[in-house]
Amino acid sequence: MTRLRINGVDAEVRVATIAELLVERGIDPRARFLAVAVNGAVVRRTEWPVAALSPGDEVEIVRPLQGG
Amino acid sequence: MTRLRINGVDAEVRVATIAELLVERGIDPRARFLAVAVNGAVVRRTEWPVAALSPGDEVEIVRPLQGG
Amino acid sequence: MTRLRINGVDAEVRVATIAELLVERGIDPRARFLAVAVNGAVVRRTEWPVAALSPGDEVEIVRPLQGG
Amino acid sequence: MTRLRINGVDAEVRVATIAELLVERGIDPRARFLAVAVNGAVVRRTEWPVAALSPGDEVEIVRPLQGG
Amino acid sequence: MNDDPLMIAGTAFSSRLIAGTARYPNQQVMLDALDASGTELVTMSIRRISLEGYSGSLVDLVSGRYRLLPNTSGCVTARDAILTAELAREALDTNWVKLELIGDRDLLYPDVEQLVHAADELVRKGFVVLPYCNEDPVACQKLADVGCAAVMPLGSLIGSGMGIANPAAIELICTRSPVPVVLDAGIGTASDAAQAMELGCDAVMIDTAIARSHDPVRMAAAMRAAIEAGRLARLAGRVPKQRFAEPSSPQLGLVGS
Amino acid sequence: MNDDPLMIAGTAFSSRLIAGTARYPNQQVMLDALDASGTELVTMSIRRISLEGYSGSLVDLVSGRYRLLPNTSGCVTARDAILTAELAREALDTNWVKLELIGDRDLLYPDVEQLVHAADELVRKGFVVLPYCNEDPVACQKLADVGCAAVMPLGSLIGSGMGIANPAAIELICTRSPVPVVLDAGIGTASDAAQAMELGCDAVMIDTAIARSHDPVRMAAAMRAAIEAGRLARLAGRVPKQRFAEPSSPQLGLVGS
Amino acid sequence: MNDDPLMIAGTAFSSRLIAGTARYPNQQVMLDALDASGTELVTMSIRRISLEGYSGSLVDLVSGRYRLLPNTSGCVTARDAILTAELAREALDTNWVKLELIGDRDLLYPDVEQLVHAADELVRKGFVVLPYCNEDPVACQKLADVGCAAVMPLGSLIGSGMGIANPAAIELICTRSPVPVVLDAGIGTASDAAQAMELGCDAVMIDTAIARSHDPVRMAAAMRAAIEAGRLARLAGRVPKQRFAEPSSPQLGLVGS
Amino acid sequence: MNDDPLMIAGTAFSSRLIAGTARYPNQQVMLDALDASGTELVTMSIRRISLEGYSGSLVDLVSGRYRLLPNTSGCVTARDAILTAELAREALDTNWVKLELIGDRDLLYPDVEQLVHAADELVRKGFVVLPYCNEDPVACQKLADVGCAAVMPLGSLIGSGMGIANPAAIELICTRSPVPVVLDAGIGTASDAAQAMELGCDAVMIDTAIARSHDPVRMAAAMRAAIEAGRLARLAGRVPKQRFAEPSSPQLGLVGS
Repeated sequence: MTRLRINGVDAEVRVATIAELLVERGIDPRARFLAVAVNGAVVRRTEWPVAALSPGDEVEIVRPLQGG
Repeated sequence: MTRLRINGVDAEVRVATIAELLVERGIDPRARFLAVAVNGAVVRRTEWPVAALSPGDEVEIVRPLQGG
Repeated sequence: MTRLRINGVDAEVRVATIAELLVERGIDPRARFLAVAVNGAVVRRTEWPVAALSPGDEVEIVRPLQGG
Repeated sequence: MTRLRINGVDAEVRVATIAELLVERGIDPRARFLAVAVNGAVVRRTEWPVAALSPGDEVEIVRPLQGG
Repeated sequence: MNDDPLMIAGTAFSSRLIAGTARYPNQQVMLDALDASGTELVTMSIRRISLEGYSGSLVDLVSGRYRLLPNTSGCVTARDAILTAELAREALDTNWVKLELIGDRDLLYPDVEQLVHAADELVRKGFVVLPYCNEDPVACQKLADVGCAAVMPLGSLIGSGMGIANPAAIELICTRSPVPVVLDAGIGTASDAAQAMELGCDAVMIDTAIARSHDPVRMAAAMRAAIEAGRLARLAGRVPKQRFAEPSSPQLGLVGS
Repeated sequence: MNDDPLMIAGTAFSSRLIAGTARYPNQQVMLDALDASGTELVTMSIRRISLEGYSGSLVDLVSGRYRLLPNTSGCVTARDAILTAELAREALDTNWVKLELIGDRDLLYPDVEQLVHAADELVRKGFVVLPYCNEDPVACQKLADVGCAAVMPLGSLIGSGMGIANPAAIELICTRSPVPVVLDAGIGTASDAAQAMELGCDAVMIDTAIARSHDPVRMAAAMRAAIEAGRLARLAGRVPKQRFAEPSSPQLGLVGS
Repeated sequence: MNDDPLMIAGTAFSSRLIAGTARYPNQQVMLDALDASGTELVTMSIRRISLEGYSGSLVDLVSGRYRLLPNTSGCVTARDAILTAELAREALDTNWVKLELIGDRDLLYPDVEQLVHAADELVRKGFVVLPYCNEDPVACQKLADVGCAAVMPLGSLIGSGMGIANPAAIELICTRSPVPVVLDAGIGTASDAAQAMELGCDAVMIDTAIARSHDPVRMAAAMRAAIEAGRLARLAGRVPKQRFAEPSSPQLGLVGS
Repeated sequence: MNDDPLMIAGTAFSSRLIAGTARYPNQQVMLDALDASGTELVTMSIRRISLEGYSGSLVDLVSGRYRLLPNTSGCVTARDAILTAELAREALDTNWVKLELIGDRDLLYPDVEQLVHAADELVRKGFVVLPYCNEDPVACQKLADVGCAAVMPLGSLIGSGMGIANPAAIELICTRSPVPVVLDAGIGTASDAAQAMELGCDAVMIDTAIARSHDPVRMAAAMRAAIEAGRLARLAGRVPKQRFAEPSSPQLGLVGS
């Protein structure tokens, strides 16, 4: 189990990579218009399958919404 | 009894002059700042004791109020 | 010779009708968009050949111009 | 002779202190409402008789004027 | 009397504020506000005798201290307005009248056409006529031509507090009027009154803006000061407006420059 | 001292007008105008010694009668502004400064970013800082946060006489500012000054509008009255604006109706 | 015909722009501008025969493509205005007339009193009368009462380009008028025309603002678009004005918050 | 592409309207309104994944038809704004960003100081930066100096519908800006948008005024026409404003005169 902070909320997850995290969260990693940052740095989509997550990582998972 | 229209209201009064009418209405004819018109013409204060009223006369009895 | 006031100017003319007056003034009576008034009254185009002019008549001969 | 920059202008003066400089410039050091800075730092009036000037010093000598 | 009096029909006034007497929370506040306003001319209405409250003794209180200007408020016909003016003259012993002739009961907007005729007749009857009109320079000229002692164009709708809705028209009237221009109706706050004077008005008429403010006595003092300020500014000749900046402090001798 | 003093950094002022001393036709007119304005706080600039004219003895004339507020006009860097403030403190023996930091020499518009940093440093050095800023509520908040004694947002460009270009922004700043708001720059005539006070400003700074008017002494009196009028109107609580009319005279008892 | 036609006296117009034909640099520019404006109704004046320039053939050029609206411009008496209208009817074979009755030759301001009488008489004579009037709701009501097909209140002085000097009065007239309201005079640029429509006007009359612009054809297109824009905005129902901010983007889910 | 394209960072746009995608009653109305508006560039926000409604598929619907301009709305620190911009670039595959950095959460007013620093850093990171700023010509110059592709000064508070609160400042910015000026925030109705273009703006950003109107699709068409009208009027060169009247019809040859 890894303790992460995901979108501002603490969570215990059993995943090793961003791709696995998305799946675990019920998000299709192939879905378009997604973006992920770990500890304030964007992780390119191509890195999701390999980018390892460490305990305490702060993860942001975002997508576009309507805006003004 | 004389039928008059006083300040827009019909009335039966037993008076012969404006002065009497004022008294009958409970108005002191010597009170300052009063004015009277009969049938659209002002009757000067000095005429009140003698100015005769005829049936059907339209009488206006006015005084100043606050105004803008 | 008849003394007329034409468009605000006195003139001596040797004409009997409005039609003749227009011709005398170098205006084709068949020209479109003309209108004539004598002494403040419009004379319909159909009357021009017969409408007699009398000494002292005030004649207005007008046509449209640009306007705002 | 000391080479100074006085109020933005280069000058060669034969003075050792601020007080002497003012006198040399025709300014009474006792005059009220004067202020002096050397190399960006204000020199209090009490220091003028002793504050030494070195070659290349940038001196500002100011006083109040009308202002908005 | 100050050195810049307002002249209306040959009468000089030190104060350029004409004050209404209506809509005050109570009579004492009205008296204190009139006092604080510095006014010398107050308006009153003429109404049929009834059993209404305090107003009965109103005249006694103000007639000694202020010149009275009865109005014909509420009249919608020349006939009623003229009769009201004549009754006012009899009741108050003054031939001055603020002539109001309303063409729309909701808007309380003047009926210019009837107004000119009624003004003409009242002038012939010897009245000093101050007509409440709109910001129409032609109407104002006609009112002056028939002999009105002043014109009283509205700033905005009576009691609206919207200020001067058409400053250009008011300024135009002021530059052309042969008689004094008194801004009437619409004043909401002190800067409105100052602006009226700066546009060239000779005086300002105020009722609601003082009487209905939270503190009428203080607002009366504000209006008095504002009218003095606007008049002084007009006489002093303001700086021109320019789209670019101009430094006020000297440009030369900057430290470190 | 009146019962409604302006408080800046613990100092009370009866007058809410801060007056400039520049651009007057001559020194006597300036002195008479300052007197007529009722001001208690006047601004001066700090400039390098030179052989310029009358200004030499200016301070002697005003320093006794008015508190002095030196400015840093013309400075375009924080460094020069801070040094100018320190020289002013030495020359005039006051730690008050009107901080001006210009970001555009044509527009004389403030550089808000540098202004906040310079204000912060001057406050740490013990100055009472009154910064000339723009009508930016966030900038005004930052200036208050670093310890400025007041904020001085512009009405419009310096010397333009365009009045208050953005009343809504000024009002917003006044409703939120933890320190006094002094409207600076752009005042053209008396009604502008009254409006500033009605919007909630605590004081008004005026130079060109008085000094460059046709009659500065009279305009100074106009501004004094206008600021008092606007302040009183603010305190009195104006009537609300409404789009429709409301009669001032009584509705009932109309003659002939 | 679009789905939102302007109806005047039972006649439908797709365009809500009434165009003048005067003051153009030359005739071709005028024709191109009228074309670009999309207008269907153009005004002309009636003048005594003379030897003036291009205007002789003007009617031939426009009469086929546009409905003509002769005016009585320059008339200062009801008598001259009525005769001019009758001559126009004879010359142009139309009973439509833009009734102008000037009370001040400098200001070209309407004489409301005479205007109502002349309009009344022309209506009785069978004319479709569109009177140029001022922003006086009582006068506009009277003009409608005597049977005018529309009212044409001024925005500001003819040819001034000052736009709509009194928007509140124009809006008031629009909310109350039983006949179409055509804003006449004073339009200076496109946003003025859009504003007129947003205030509730049914159409706008423009001459100088197009003819005297640097590029009349382009300005004509601008006015056409502006009037359409203003009309659409009026129909769409604008958002209310509010003094405080409201975010447009979602408030929740901010990154890093 | 029309003959007067808007150029931003080397990209040409036929439409000068930048449209928001928020606050619409529903998605279909939004799509129809975007279509009616003629926009080619629409803004979006970036938010954390959640289970919110329709917005999930929003991008699919608009990304094909419009260039996307992600914003950093809601960010109050440069750090969050920069990260949001980088996430937007990754999610939407665009290096364009509308940079918003709020200094006051109630007013949604920009923090100019942080804004310049964040813009500088984003430009260095290869972004095309369009910053939402205030009507401060010095701040706008700084933003251009650090390499912003345009500046987006506010007309008035976001979502307020108050229009352009300080037209003089906006015009000043337009005359001096080396990069396109896009009026952002405060537009309430069509004439506001036309005015923005007449003042010299290169484009207008609109969200609430369309989305929250009673009929967003029609209002979108209104805004499209208004922006075209204002642009054409600007290019056509309006007539000067003058305080006096000038006749449009010929002066000579009046009937009866």
